[in-house]
Amino acid sequence: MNKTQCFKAAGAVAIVAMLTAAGPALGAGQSPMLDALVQSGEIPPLEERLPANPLVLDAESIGQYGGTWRMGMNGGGDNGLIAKTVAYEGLVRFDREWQTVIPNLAESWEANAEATEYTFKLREGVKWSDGAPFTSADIAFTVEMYQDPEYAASSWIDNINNPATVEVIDDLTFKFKFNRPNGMLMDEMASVNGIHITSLQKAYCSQFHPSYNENAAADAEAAGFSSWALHLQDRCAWGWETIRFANPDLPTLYAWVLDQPLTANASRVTWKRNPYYWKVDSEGNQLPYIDRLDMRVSQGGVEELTLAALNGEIDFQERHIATNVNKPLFFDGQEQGGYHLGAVIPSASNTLVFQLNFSHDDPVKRELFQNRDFRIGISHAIDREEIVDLVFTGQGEPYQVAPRPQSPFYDEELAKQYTEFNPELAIEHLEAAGLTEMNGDGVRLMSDGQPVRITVDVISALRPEWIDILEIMQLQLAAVGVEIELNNIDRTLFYEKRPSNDYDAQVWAGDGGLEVVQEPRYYFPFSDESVWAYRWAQWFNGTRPEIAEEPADWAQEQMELYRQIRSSSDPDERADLMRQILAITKEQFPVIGVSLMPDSYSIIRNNLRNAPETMFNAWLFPTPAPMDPVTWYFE
Amino acid sequence: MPQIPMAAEPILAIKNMSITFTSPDEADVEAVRQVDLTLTAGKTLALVGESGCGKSVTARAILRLLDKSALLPSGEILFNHGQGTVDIARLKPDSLAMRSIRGAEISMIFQEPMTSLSPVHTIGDQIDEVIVLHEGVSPKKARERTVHLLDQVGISGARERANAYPFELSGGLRQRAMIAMALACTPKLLIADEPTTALDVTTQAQILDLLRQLQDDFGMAMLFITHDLGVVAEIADEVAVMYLGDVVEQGDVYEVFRSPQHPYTQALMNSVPHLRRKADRQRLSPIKGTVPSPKDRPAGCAFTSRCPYVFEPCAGTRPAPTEVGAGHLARCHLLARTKMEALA
Amino acid sequence: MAVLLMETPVSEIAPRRIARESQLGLMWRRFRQHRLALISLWVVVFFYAVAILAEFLSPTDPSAYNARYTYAPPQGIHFFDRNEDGSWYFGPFVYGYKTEIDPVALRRTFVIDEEVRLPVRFFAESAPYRLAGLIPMSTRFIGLENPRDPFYILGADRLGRDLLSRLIHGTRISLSIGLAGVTLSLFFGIVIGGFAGFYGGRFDGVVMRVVEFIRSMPTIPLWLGLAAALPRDWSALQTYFAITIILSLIGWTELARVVRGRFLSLRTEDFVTAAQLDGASDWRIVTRHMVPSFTSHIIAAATLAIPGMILAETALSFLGLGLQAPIVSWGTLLQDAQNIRTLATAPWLLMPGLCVIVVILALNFLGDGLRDAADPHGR
Amino acid sequence: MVGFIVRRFIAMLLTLLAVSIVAFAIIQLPPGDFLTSYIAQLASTGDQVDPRVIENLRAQYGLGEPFYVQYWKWITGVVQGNFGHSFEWKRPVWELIWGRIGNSILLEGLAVIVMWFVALPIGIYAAVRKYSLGDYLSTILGFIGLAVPNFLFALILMYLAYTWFGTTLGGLFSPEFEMARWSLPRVWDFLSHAWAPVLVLATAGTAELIRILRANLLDEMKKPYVVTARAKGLPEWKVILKYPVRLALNPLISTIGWLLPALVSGSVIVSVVMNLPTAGPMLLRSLTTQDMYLAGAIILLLSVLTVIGTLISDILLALIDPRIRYGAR
Repeated sequence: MNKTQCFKAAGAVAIVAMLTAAGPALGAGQSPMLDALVQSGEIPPLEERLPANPLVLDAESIGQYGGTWRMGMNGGGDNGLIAKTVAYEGLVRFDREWQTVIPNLAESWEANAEATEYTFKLREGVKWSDGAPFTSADIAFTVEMYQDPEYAASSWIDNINNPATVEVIDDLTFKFKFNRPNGMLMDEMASVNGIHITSLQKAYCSQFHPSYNENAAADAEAAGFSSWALHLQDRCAWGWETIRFANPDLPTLYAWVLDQPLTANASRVTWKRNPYYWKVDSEGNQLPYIDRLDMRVSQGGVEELTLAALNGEIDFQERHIATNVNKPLFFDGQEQGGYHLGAVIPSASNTLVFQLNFSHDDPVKRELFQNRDFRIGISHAIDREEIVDLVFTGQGEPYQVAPRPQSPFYDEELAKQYTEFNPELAIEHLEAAGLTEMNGDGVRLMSDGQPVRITVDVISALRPEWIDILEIMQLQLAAVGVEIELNNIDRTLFYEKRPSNDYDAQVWAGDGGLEVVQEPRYYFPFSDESVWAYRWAQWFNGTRPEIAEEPADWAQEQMELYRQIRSSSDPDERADLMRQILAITKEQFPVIGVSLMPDSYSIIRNNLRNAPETMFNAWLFPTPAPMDPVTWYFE
Repeated sequence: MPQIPMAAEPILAIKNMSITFTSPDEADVEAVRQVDLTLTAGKTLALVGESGCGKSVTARAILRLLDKSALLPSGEILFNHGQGTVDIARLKPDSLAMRSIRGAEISMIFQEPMTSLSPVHTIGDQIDEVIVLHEGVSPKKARERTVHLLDQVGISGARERANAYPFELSGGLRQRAMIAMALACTPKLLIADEPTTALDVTTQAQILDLLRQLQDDFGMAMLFITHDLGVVAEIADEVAVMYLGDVVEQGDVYEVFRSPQHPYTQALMNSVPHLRRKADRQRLSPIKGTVPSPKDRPAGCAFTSRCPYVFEPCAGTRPAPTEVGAGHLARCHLLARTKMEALA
Repeated sequence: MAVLLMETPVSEIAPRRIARESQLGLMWRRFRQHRLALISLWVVVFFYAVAILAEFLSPTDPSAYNARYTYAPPQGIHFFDRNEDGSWYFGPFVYGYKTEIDPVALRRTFVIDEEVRLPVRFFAESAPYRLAGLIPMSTRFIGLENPRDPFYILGADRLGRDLLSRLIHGTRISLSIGLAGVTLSLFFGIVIGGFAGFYGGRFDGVVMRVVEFIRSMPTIPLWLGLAAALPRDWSALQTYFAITIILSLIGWTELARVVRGRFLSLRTEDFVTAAQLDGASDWRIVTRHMVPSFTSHIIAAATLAIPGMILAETALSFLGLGLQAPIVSWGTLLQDAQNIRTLATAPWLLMPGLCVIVVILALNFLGDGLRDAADPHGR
Repeated sequence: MVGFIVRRFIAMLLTLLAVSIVAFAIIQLPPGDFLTSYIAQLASTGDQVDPRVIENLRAQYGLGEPFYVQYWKWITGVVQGNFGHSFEWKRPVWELIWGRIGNSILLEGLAVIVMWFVALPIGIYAAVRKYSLGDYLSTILGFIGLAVPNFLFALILMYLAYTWFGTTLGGLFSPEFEMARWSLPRVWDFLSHAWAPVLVLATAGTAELIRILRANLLDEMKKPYVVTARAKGLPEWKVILKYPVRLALNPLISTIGWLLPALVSGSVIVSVVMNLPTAGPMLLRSLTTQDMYLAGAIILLLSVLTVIGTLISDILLALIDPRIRYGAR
């Protein structure tokens, strides 16, 4: 045990001591909803339910118990909302500024210098929602399940390149071991993906696995499942998977437990407080303040949800309804609906990333798309001011795919290079790329005499503004002799076209504006989402060796730098390495951005306290959960 | 104007009745012009004429069953229901007074027994309904009456047949059922609108027999509408011949058949074949030309366009009825001229 | 009683006109008496004319956007105005806009600026285009003197595109999809229904079972399934034709029923028997004798089938499974408009809905009129 | 009568068999399968799926077998009441859909009842008072009902309810009644929510019904038996109701058969807009995620519903029309 840990443990003891000393005057209260349950003996008194050193959350103000937080889900598959509100309870978490990793269920941890071994110490006395203690055995069981191929889960735990193994030291101490350095583990664990590891209780879930229960197969059949694996997946789904929230019997560590589960038929999903929740406010009152959650499930259209929000039937939400288009509507409806608008800063850097396929099957197009001058030419041909004005009502600014101004990696040159609208310059670059000839329709000809015609795949269902932007770009690019054709397709096909290499270009939003290190898909060929260099990314990840292609030298250099990031456990060193990667990105200019993703807004009921007036919006940093909704309350 | 002789107290007297059809798009059409008819208890008046001559319209006017587009601009339909006389022409078609006459005092049977009976109700139901409606008896009692009536009109196995649907019966039986329905409330007047036209010859004879016999039993007056002179000869006491809305000749059936006075009646008689040896047969003399539309009817005599004797006044002036025998009237200028010549 | 001696000869009573008129001619005469149907005919003709002349009639290019006029309200078209000196101005014109951006609420506010009068020119010059993709032209029906001035008679959409122009181009797609679908249905309906009705018997039985079966399928799930199955990488044109075929897959059954019914009743008619006795081939009997005798019914039935096709197209687009942007159809325009924001702040974008209603109404009335005219004695 | 029903029933079974094949073919048509869309879904949130996991899932779900094998497995299961597993929800399909199908039947049933209640008097009025102001008005209203797209009507209704009354229409129950047992207050709560979708659903159908009823009635009123009835001395309303209306209803009853498919189709769209937990939105989602057993079961059951509807209307028709019952025509 090192010094920090000792200090932390001592601090916790001190708090507990203070609480016991101060008695009821200092709070140490619980929701009136639980009083009766304690009296009837259904649950033990508060002291026995809370851990020895509960996690203390400082909020703006001490709240009062009660109330229901109403929000809305879009369709039955919207597990994301739950992940972002209820289920963000990993071993560690991010602070509110998304800067550092702080304790959550684990009260301390340490890593070896090679970043291959991580030792965690769990908070003592934390209980599952059924009252059973949360121990290292649950962690070991979860790792075992994830690595069982019959259990269809997928996470960093069973990452085929670097799977985790676990060594249990005692009830509260365990060690993750990796074959290769895993310097970014803590960031991963603090992200939304960190909740996988705390999602299965051994006592409950082991009954469905034949290693622990020889009747598992028979039980599964009796329950109507064709295999124990399906039964296990149904009862004990992983992480934040949709069906996880369909089983109210599954013990969890969340602040609220399922009341009406998320079934295919649910028209609302409701939650009530977990009597064993292990966080308290600064006065020692058990959190959360809000007794219940009510998530209405819309059946595929968000219009009803929009009306509900306008009508004051939503307490806090930004997901689904806070669109650009709806802003005037919500702005005008504030008085009638009794809510106001909070600021939301997106994590994405860009509204649209134009990705040309560097590994195109046609050698002429491959060469052209890899030509930096061609991309610069296109970039200069886009009148970004006009797009910002038109599609985003002036919100945002011309921007490339680069870290957002709020990010420590912000680099003005990277963000702003080639964003100037300058058709002459564009033509100059296009001609430098060898596009000097034109056909009768004013379209430039490639080296094989074919006109430059780029088919752009887009999913308008996901973000309707993409079509708008592309329609404008279509006209702007036509003016410099480049023809793009819009191909509005469905999501499945969009993904299927990547491995089959059946695309000229695809567009997506610019992830990685804030989560620069975790999500560098546009800075170098990092993952399957690096559509511009899909086959290079396969080379980097080794997932589909049959289609992998050796990347250009500069990309290989970036990959090497990223490997170093992964093997470093020093945050400063990692940041420095990342800056080197970004410098190469700036030089190579692989993808074309349009404009900075404009700020969004949240809808906050006027009587809701402690809710953030400003927050980030990201998936890895699953807001609003890191803003501690357990400390919010109704006045 | 000569008075129609009254043999006995008439049940129904139609006086000077005209029927006009209106249409929003076209000019009004006078389908029936100033008709006078009288019906007496126990007697049968046959109304004869080609299709479209207005005979059915006249019959329906008596029960006020015509469409809203049909107006009765003039004339009276005086009905003697025992406690005095009521002018049916002045009644509202859907008034209680009119409805209490329909089916109870005056009833009607129709040409097509198949379509004139509801296909989805049993015969019994449809007959019961009249009895219950007019006599207020219980449905059970009504059914007893129905069975009796069916029996009376010669339907064997009446009790079972009462539960039959029209399509399960032959044409003759259906018509018998119609008759039973019409007679259910022992009406004073029975209007038979071509009741035998759709039937085969044997059945036709049976139905006529039945009607004659029932008239004897019930003593009602009967208005019998037909285009078949043979049927007229068999059943009628009096006859009225209609042509294009006009009653051109009317009177005792023997009188009219023996010496038809109107050229149309004469032509009609000539168009009926008589049984002769083949060598003696003469060619039938059909009436030349076709019946014009009521729209194209001249202001004068309706028969003008086809009359072999047409002369100056025919087209412009309507001939007045001329009495040519006892109760035998005809509307023809020829008759008026001979009369005038005789006077002159 | 006076006898009037008439000098004039007996007026000849006009014999009934027995002029031989073709069935279509007869139908037309009867049809003209249906006032509502006649008006509807003109409405339908108008819309189809708009569809054909789309490029010429639309004031601007349907995809021409203008950042300054997103969600600009309709200008309307005015004819009279008082000049500053008090004299009157005559002639079509529109007013300009005064705009402001509200950065907090994220919107532009528009005020119609009655100071600025922009006269509307007929046969205005424009960038060259090809009418219906064929005839090169460079004038449009209406336009402003300065093409850069805002011209939004029916308002603008979220990108500042002219709704009227989009509506006009959408008319072409939506109406032609209805027509194409019906043509296809008609082809199947006549061939299949015709043979079933002509030969009767077992073939007829099988066909009628198939028709009943298809009609018992709920259409939307069927369409959804088929539309979801369309290859997603098909071009707009391919999708367009595929949707047409999908729509007519169900449409043909109704027409087949009508055709079969007519055939069955015609088969026993004397003129067909006569032709058969004359030794005419089946094909000749069908094409020369039978089909012409019920063309009118087919026209009526086909007219009544178009509205269903148009509504189906809008419904599929609404569910995101039919035509998709950037194709402009009434369905995709309505898909753009089907949100609360539009209802609340830009209701003019519901105009395509009005067009759908008007055309469906007109087609229904027209079809009813045609049916009555084709078969005056009921069905 | 029994023979008639048996004959119809056998025909229905054959139709159902055909429907099942078509339903299965439809859900097999789109390229790829549930797993490809599932992987796409995961990939977009930044997850990579281990290929071994995919292989396992494919085997667990029985994907990748030939069409006829999959169909045979499916249909034999369906006959035994096992509709297969939903990939997305990892639950037996039947468990997922019965509530939804129930809601669909409830809503559509209500819509049918409303349609008849509204269409009957209006249709009769329009026929009896032919060419009157009321006739024209009902005809025009009816046609408009026919012409307004369902989703537009639903959306406008919801918006007007919000702006005028400050209420949100949508859903079928208030939160407190969501999971409650059926009781009088729950029925009331249901009705207070259901009126709007029922109104939207019934509009188009009512228009159609009025048109058919009016036309049929006009035809029937020309028939001689109506004159017979009048000649009996019956009051006019009784004449109309007992005779021509009764006969005009016959063809109308046979329309239930095709009314249902139209209603089912309409309810899909209305449910999406008005947020109703019926089978429609679930079908839409299962089609897009290629959750094929779920989609197949819904298509099959909705088709069964319409086929049964046809059967019911055939039987009803035979009951009220003796000509059909006794095989005469």
